[in-house]
Amino acid sequence: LRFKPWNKTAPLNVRDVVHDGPNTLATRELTVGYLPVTCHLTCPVTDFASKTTKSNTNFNSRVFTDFPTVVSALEAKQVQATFMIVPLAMKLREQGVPVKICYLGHRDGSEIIVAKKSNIRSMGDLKGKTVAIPSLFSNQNFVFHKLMADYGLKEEDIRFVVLPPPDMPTSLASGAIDGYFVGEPFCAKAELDGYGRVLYYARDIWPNFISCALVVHEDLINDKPDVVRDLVRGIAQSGAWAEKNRSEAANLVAPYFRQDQKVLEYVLTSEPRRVSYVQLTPSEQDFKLIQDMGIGLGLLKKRVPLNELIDDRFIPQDIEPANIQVKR
Amino acid sequence: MLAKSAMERRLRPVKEYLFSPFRGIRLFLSTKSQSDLSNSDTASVREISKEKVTSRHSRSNRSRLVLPIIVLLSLVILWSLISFFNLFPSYALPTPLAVLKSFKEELISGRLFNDMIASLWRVAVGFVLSALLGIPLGLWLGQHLRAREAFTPMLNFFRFLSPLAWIPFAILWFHIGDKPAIFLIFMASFFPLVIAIMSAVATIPAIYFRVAYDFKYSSWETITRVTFPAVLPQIITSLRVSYGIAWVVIVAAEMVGCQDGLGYGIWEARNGLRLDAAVCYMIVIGLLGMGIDRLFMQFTKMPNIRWGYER
Amino acid sequence: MLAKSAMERRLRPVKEYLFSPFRGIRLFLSTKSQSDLSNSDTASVREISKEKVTSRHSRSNRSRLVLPIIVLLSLVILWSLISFFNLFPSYALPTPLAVLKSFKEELISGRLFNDMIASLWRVAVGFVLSALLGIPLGLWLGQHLRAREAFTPMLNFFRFLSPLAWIPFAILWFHIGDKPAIFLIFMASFFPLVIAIMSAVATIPAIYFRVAYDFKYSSWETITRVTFPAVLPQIITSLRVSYGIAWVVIVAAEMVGCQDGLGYGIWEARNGLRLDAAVCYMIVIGLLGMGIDRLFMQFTKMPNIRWGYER
Amino acid sequence: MSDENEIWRLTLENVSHDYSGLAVLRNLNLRVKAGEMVVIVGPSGCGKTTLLNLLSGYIKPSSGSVEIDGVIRTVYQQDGLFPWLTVEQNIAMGLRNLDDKQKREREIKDLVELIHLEGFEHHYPHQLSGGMRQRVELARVIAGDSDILLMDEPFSALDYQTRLRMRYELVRILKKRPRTVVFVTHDIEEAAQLADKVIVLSTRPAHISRKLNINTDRPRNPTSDSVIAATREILDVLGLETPTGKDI
Amino acid sequence: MSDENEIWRLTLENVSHDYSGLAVLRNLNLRVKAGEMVVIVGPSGCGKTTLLNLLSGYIKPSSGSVEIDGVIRTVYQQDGLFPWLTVEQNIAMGLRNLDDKQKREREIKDLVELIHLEGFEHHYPHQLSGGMRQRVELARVIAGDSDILLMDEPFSALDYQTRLRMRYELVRILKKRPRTVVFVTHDIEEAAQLADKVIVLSTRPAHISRKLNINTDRPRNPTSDSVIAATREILDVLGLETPTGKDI
Ligand SMILES: Nc1ncnc2c1ncn2[C@@H]1O[C@H](COP(=O)(O)OP(=O)(O)OP(=O)(O)O)[C@@H](O)[C@H]1O
Ligand SMILES: Nc1ncnc2c1ncn2[C@@H]1O[C@H](COP(=O)(O)OP(=O)(O)OP(=O)(O)O)[C@@H](O)[C@H]1O
Ligand SMILES: [Mg+2]
Ligand SMILES: [Mg+2]
Repeated sequence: LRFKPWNKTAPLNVRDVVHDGPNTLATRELTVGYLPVTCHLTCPVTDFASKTTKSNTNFNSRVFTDFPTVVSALEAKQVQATFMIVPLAMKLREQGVPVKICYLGHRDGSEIIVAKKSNIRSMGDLKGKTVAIPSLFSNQNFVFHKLMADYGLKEEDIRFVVLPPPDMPTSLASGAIDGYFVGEPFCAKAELDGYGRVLYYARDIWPNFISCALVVHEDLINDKPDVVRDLVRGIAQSGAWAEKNRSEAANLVAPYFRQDQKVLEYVLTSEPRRVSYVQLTPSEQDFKLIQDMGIGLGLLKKRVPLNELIDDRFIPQDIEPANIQVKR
Repeated sequence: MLAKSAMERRLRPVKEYLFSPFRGIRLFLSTKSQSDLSNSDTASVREISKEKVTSRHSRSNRSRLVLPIIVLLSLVILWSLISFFNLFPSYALPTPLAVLKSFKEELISGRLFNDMIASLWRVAVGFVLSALLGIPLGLWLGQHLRAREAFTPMLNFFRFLSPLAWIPFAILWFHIGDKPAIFLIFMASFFPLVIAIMSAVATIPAIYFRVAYDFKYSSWETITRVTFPAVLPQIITSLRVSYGIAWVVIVAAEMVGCQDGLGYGIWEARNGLRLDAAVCYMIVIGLLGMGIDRLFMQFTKMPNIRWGYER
Repeated sequence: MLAKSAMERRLRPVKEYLFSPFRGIRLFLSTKSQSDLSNSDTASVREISKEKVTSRHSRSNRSRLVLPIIVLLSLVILWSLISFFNLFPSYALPTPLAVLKSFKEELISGRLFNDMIASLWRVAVGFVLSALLGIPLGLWLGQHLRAREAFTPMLNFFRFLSPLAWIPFAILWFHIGDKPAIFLIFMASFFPLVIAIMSAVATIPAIYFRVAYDFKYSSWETITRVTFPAVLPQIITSLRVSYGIAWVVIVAAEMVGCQDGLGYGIWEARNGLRLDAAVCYMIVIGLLGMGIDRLFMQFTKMPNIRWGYER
Repeated sequence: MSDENEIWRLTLENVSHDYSGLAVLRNLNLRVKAGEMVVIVGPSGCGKTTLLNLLSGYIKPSSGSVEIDGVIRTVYQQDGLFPWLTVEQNIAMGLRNLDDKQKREREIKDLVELIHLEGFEHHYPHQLSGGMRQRVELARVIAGDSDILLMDEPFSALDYQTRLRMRYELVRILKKRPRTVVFVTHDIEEAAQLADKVIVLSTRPAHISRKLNINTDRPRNPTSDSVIAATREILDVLGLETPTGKDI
Repeated sequence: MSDENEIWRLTLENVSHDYSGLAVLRNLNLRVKAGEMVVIVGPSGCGKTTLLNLLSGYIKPSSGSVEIDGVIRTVYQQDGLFPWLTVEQNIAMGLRNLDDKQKREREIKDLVELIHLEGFEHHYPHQLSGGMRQRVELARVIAGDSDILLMDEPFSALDYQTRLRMRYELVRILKKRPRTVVFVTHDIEEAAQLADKVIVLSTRPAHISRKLNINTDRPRNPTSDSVIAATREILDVLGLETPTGKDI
């Protein structure tokens, strides 16, 4: 459809420049959706890996701006695999969109951030404050409510606002909100700019916190199980690589995310508790907890059988780090 | 959340025009009606007023209403048929029934009403602000050639900036909630308004100023008693256009941490994967937009404005 | 003082859009210039053309350019001062230098160019589509009173729907990438265009149709040789307005899974927490918008269109 | 002209016209000879334009019969030139039936010369003065195969001196290219200067209150005796000799 | 009037005017007596409007002196009524200096009666016919303390019969409320019907080619001998007796 005169002359997208070119061995292709957040870091890494290492499938990562758009794209089967917040995937399933969670994207990777100068030291201090969450259907929202219950806070003790993650640091800086709970790198940004401070790491409140998972349309699973297998393996291996080569990973995804490499590097290297890309096998136990909370909040209406939602058949037995070389 | 009395006060005018739908749309963007073959310059007044009366009543109001309703009904029927025969899956196009159901739901919960008030309030404030600043600025620029030349590029530049692009600044400068939404609505409607009023002033027949000079109007009198009434019909038209922009922008404006409003309703519906609710909100937005547009048209009937649409 | 402004006002229309960069703005929404004090009906042609020539050259081009540049420069200086004295923290307002740097960066990587082409392409396709469908529809509706009455409410309803609200449908119906973006641009620009052209047609002096009848024009000839050229000046104006909308909408339109484009650039900059890049993209969007607007103004110089802006 | 004596270009017999209840014309009888110049005057709103519309066949009379023999073209009071066409293209509208391109071009050249507008062929109407525009309109309706010209206050938008000149112009052009003309005007002097026959209409519902033949040669000086005499008579019929403002 | 004989309302001495190089008026000398009606005719573009602007003090002459004695009001060719004001409010513009509200209202009532527009006080200009609008303009400039009326082709946009009536109207109103009038027109018949003194201007750069006194009483019939004679003379001075279309 598009007239692209510049393809021949101008240098290509930075995203393409770091590639060594398409993997000539690959016979299949798949587009995977993601948002430019570190929870989805393995997606562009897999994209990169599939093109620079030997694999049977070429993975193209497609960046989106928000989850509702991702959902629409998934419903329209424009992407058949994508990273997505887990409760939203449950909601989708509940509404009869045949999606399955085949793998996780990461563990942890979220923090509750409060203003640096504020004297909020614990959950209890948040009483009467305004806190931003990325979406009602985010695990952050669920976990936050669990935490409130733990601290004996009532629903009306905290004022919640839904904000697009990129707007959270600015809102905190301007004093519009007192804190927020969201995935990286939107937490690190506030820290680096000097007005935010970590109140809790996600793993402090919820060990092995999950926010996003790899969601795959059932049609793809039925039609091309091999591709899905390749995808899950690719992500697992990318995760293993990123876990070990954190600085390189930051370097690699910066052009994909079009983000400041410094911020990403800070996220990945400053504090190992921030995020991890191993142990990504989804467990029914974790999901049941999430589901319980969703139903408790009234956001999920019915219990989707978890064995229908989770499909862990594609997870490889042993995961080796992907063989990725990043040129400096 | 909003004072009830204020709410009621705001609602009354809306009710008035809800029942006399969509006439006068023909005036949109066109201030002068066509000249016709007969030269009525010399016709006596009795004739003129009689002609006007007849033309006003020459076609029954009812037929004016029937046609649009038929069109709307056939749209709804088409929609029903499409969803009945499942041409699109229901997640791609909610059925009219589902939309109706969610409409009922929102109505009963009182949320829809609350959202309407919230949006109307934001649009009203943003729009009134841009009118309060834009009209005097437009009048001033229209009368000063140099200033006009100096500022039009700037005004034009800002006209092309999407409110979405302003969002980060809106948050930084105005935090979250009503204020940034109002700011975004202001940014979207202010520049087109100033440009339109400025152009309108530049087309005022010079003779009016000449007459004002003859009758020794002071420069303040000239502005308030000549320039302003002379462009009033075009100001109304410009206000309608810029109000239209303000209303369209409500969805973008309510992205920034609003907890209610019709635009927020659409975001929430999308986030909650409720396309039926989204459609319900779209319909409400469209109808309300149309309705308020009709309110503006009431102004064009005021005798000291109407001349601009008659000659 | 009045004498001078009256004279200037009289001289404006012709001069205004020949040389200066942004002047056609006065034409925005107004197609007829004012009548003036002197009755030039009977002036001989030599006089008329002489007057036109002199008025064209009466103010130097340079002064026309200098003022806007001064305004723009002072804006930039103000901005620099604000960031120099740290009135806002740098995360709240990127410095001009940072913006310049990111501009250079985007330029060198070729991404900015790529984004410009992508956005221009989408806007062009969406806009051309809405022109191709909107102009005939507007002409048709303008000439048929009943149809106009029947469809205006519907057109007006859709006019008020934000492209953001259409996004889910755009994706469901047109998938992701260029097509839904084009659809959104189309939806935003189509309805105002149809309404504007429709109103323009309704104001064509009846005499032209009478003459066409006298000279036995067929109905097809009447549409192509009378209706169309008669509203062409207003079509150009309407196209400018609706192009303006299309261009503003680019940011919303490129939310739908586009991988390039200026609007996408803004989203990416926001997601990437790069306010400097966002500002850089905003500036490019504003400037390109202005530039293309000027292109449209070139049409108004075509001799068989210009009459609509002269009399 | 005398040998065409018996050709009746336009014939109105017992014509009446109503606009949905508004009686406008009552029992008009009128015959226009080929080559004749008939001028119609009457109070405003009496139905002069309606009469022309009946003559051109644009509307049908409520009762009575209208017979037309020839191709009819009309000059209107308002500017009827298409502003998006040049002088040449506007004139060419009258030559639409001429297929021969060369012939058409020669004809256009002739007409432009006739109206003294050489050099303005490619100008647009808005670049011309009012008198020039009216001359182009004349050329347009005279072009080609037209037989009958209907003119509805063609000069009333011009100023007096231009109007005076345009009357002479019309006479001159019609000398070169004779046509049957029915001319409506408010200007009694104009009627007296131009007409072979003046038809004075009464107020609405209008009948013919007077038919007046003027037999002097054209062009006529506005202060010549025959013009003054005719003017006086028409003013008298219309009751305008010492009018009061009451019914303006 | 005779006892005001020696009051000169307007005095032009050796006045010349140029517009940035374009010589328009050359060495005009003119004195207008109180109560006199001076009509200025001349070819179009010769500088008649410029002359009025000089008389009203709106522009300063390039050389020479202009003296004005009294309050000046102008009626323009185009509709100068404010369309956003009613008839009454438009007329009240001329009474801005009258502080006494009751007096003002009585005066307005008088003026409305004078122009025969009772019942239309609250109509807006666009609801009136052309002739009615011009009468309102007359009332507006005559109202209050005005001494001198300048009229720049005030009736040229009207049709002939209305024009004819408006001339009588003007005469009648001026009988009731005498004013000094300088009246510009293209219409020679009009000049001859109205003027105490006709000033004929030449083509640009304009000087006065003829001053012509007409001493008959007003109102004058357009076909009366004095009017015809004056018309003939002016036509002669302007070279319009047998004009050709060449220079329209
Ligand atoms: N199409 C129409 N429908 C109804 N009434 C009409 C129509 N055209 C004209 N009339 C009325 O018929 C009467 C005669 O109109 P017409 O235009 O023929 O008069 P006229 O003599 O040409 O007037 P004028 O001197 O103003 O040109 C007027 O009262 C007018 O209002
Ligand atoms: N403000 C102005 N600046 C420059 N030239 C002007 C100005 N006003 C008038 N002129 C020129 O001066 C000449 C005389 O103009 P003026 O309007 O006085 O003539 P006029 O006799 O009133 O013409 P008309 O018969 O068309 O009303 C014309 O050539 C005109 O173009
Ligand atoms: Mg008529
Ligand atoms: Mg003049």
